[in-house]
Amino acid sequence: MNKSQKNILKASILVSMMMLSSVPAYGMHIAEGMLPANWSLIWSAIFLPFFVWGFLAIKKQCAGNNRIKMLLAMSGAYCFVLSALKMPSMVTASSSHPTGTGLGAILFGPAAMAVLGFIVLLFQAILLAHGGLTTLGANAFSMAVAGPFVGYGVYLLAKKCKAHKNVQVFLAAFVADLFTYAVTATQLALAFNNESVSFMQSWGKFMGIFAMTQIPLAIVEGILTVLVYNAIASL
Amino acid sequence: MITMDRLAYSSKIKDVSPAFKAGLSISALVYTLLVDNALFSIGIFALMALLCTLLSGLPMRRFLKMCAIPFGFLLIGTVTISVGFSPVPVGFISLPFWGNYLVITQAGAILAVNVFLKSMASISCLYFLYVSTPIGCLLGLLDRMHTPKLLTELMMMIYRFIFILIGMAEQMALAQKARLGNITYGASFRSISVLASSVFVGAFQKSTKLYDAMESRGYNGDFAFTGELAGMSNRQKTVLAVYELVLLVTAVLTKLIAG
Amino acid sequence: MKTILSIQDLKYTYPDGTTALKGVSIDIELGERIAVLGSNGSGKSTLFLCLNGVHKALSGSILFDGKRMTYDKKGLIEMRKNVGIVFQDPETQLFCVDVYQEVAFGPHNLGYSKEQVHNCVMQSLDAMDLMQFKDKPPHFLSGGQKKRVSVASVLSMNPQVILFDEPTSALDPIHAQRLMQEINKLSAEGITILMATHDVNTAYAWADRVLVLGDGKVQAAGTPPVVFSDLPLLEKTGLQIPFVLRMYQKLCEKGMLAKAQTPPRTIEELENLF
Amino acid sequence: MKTILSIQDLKYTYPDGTTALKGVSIDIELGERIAVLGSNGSGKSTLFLCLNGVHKALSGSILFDGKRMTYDKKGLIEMRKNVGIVFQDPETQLFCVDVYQEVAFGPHNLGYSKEQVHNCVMQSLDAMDLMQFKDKPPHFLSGGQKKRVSVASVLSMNPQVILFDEPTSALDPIHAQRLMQEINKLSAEGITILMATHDVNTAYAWADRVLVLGDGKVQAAGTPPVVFSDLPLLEKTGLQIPFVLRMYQKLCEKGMLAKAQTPPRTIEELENLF
Repeated sequence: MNKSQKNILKASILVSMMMLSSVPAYGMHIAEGMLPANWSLIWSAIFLPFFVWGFLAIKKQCAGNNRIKMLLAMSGAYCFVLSALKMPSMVTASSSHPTGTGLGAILFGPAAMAVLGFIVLLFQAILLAHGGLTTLGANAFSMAVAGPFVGYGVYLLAKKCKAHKNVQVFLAAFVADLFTYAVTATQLALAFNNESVSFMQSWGKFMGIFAMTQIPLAIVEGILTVLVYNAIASL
Repeated sequence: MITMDRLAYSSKIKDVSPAFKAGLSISALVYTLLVDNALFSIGIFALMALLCTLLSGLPMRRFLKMCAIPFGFLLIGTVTISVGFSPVPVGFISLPFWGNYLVITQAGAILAVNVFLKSMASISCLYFLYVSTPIGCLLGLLDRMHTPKLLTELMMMIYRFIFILIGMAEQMALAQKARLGNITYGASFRSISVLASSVFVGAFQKSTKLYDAMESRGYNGDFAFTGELAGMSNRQKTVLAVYELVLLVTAVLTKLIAG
Repeated sequence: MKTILSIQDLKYTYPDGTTALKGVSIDIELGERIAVLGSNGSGKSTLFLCLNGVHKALSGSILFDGKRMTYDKKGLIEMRKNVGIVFQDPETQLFCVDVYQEVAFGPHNLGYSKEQVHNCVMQSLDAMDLMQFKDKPPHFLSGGQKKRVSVASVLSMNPQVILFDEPTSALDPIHAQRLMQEINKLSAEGITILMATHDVNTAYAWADRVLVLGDGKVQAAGTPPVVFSDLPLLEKTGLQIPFVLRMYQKLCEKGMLAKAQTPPRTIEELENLF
Repeated sequence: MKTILSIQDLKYTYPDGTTALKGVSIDIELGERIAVLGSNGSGKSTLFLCLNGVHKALSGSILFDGKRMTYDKKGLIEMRKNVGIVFQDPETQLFCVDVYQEVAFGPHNLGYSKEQVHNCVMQSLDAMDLMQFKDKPPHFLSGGQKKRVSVASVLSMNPQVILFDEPTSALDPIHAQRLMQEINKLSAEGITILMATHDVNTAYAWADRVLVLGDGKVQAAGTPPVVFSDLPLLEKTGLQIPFVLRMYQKLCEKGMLAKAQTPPRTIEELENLF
């Protein structure tokens, strides 16, 4: 470990102290059946163009090169494993899942992530009962489109500003995480507001829950992503 | 990692037409969403519990255990939904909050319970599909439904690769544990970061070997679904038709009665 | 005897610059059992990948059944149909969703019809006693079962030559023995078999001919008693004398045993001489 | 003799319900060399993981140097410091960016100071002759080198007991022999060694005592000549008689050799009897 990594490690330990160990991590996937039918359809429709775009991009990449197809599949599997890794937590065995969307976007590009993220979400639903089919469109939009795109954008921006590599990567992962959660909160708030609870109030509720549980996690994931990225880059 | 796909292989109906099973599961899921009624949700949940246990042969205990997986985070989500804001204390519970009150009213509670039941019912629909249909058949069904080939190809490969990488990650996690890799929080953190990067490198090293293995058996870019899928018998078609009809009638009746 | 594979001055260099084969020549007869010996890095795996067309030889040629191998689409299909490889680690050989599809992958690539594919798969599953695992994904199988699936997946293409890369290395004795029986059954059916191994005792007992590779070249090729009696060769290539041969030679030397026509190959043959 | 590890009625069941250990009891003396035999699934790997505290035994107890093992933080540090495991597949045992950090991983987690860590690392690298690879990523080393790195990474924690899971399984004879020499060197320095292996010949020649596991239980434990002369046991557990012992017994039986005080353990010892 070099000095900067060491500092990051120290910081991460500090940050983890902030983690509210008593609050069980709120899954960032919207559970099956939670969204009303119309919102399920709307989010699927919003996700679709991104999916098609990613699909065409991948198809072009794979044309005439079978090895790339397999590497993409391996990347998808890696995203799944990354999202299933148990994050260390301060107390007991409670754990939560990093999203890995930021790292995925940096490594494989946001277009590929739209398709790979979709497949990963499908397998998470089938193999782990995380998320679901009717909420696949909504989850895919937040995790496979919004997070990676914004994360990747921040990464490019930070690159342009000549920020330190670690800062670039940290910001990409941190923002990708937060933005994913923010989109999820928005999706829930849009579905659950009425006369007595306005959209803004509802949004405030879901963001409040996320802020409590996910901001520390996003920081941890940001640091983790920097460590992983550096380890990969040094190989 | 214990994944749910293991259950399908001990199902009594694993060789039954996947289209039939998907029909039972998906249509119930769609009606659950459309009807959006607590009693209807409970009915679907009960129906799926029966299908899982009696038809597919899943032990009841196992089914309930599976239902507990999403229970926790569904609860937090639905409790959040139930919370409202009010300038005055109303409802069952009210907590002062920045000059206003966070309240749980009857309407809020009913909405939350509805969402919770609908969600559990939907999850049970998918569980029936998962515990009765091996992944190979599910992917075959997607292929049969004219899913773009590149997508099914990627899915088939990703499914297998997931387990190759999980196997590697689990072995590595054991080796780390054996050298005290999880003894402190800092150590765990370091361990998981080197593990994630190591799995990345391993994934790409393994991919070369796998590609050689594919090529040695004549891979030419065509990674098609080659399995056998059972078709629907006439009896199954009839059963499915009756099932759909019953669902439809029940759904319409529920809607009419509930207004 | 008919030559099934004729390898002439085969050279191969990896993209990273490592020269793995520096001119390998050998003729392989139809139905032969050949043990390929050599330390890690001696070129065994590279040779196997060349023989099946996965690696394109830099120079030299491979003749299958008298026909020179070509690297166009038709030639590659021919080669991969006729020469199958069972890799060392089944974990990185198996990539399909379930056993059936794994075994169907090869025949499907050969462009067979659905029925033909089905027949090929059923035959190989039956031969490898895997029928009950047909629908299972590879990750639910034990090491020995996975190994058998990888053999079945090659067998379903009906190859005339099968290359085994250390087939028993990760298996316990019971499963190793069982696999060797399956391999012998294939051999008895007329399939030519090349087996890379580190185990001189197995090589000595099993092979018709031993091919010793070292430093990308053929160091020796001949019947096991001849190759394993060549002490300077063994010294140079780091191979040990097979136990049975060593015992036999020692006993003869001490006059405790009369020299037999051919040296015994197994411990049972040796004991029968007593 | 001092008992370093005392295992009493150890039971372990995996989360998926498989019972891997059904009551294992054995005492291990300081400095012993124990070969652990048994087919795949007999519980060898599980036993090793229990002895190092990675798996928490369901019931029964493990005493290290007379002290009962506890699963609190201090107890775990004790256990994992004192008992090291060298896993079968170095590929999944090595995960760090370079060899130095790999070897430093254990000592670092023990909370040693920077200098202490450095000393531990340097000593182990030296012992395993790896100094020149210090800064290389483990992924790019050869199989034999990786194996040595995995031994060094355990050695750097200064364990009193090292458990080897099939150390030579993927190595060619030259590297296997070299590794066995390293293991013997550690043994000579007083480290207690348990080695899981499928190779009855190695077990017979090398071990002070052989532990046969089967079906999660101890099927036999004793000196190699005793265990390997127990034909019903060998039959039951699928083990073969070691070559040297079989030959010796046969020769004695035929009257070609006078019975020695103790049966020969290596081929050289056998030949010396002629």
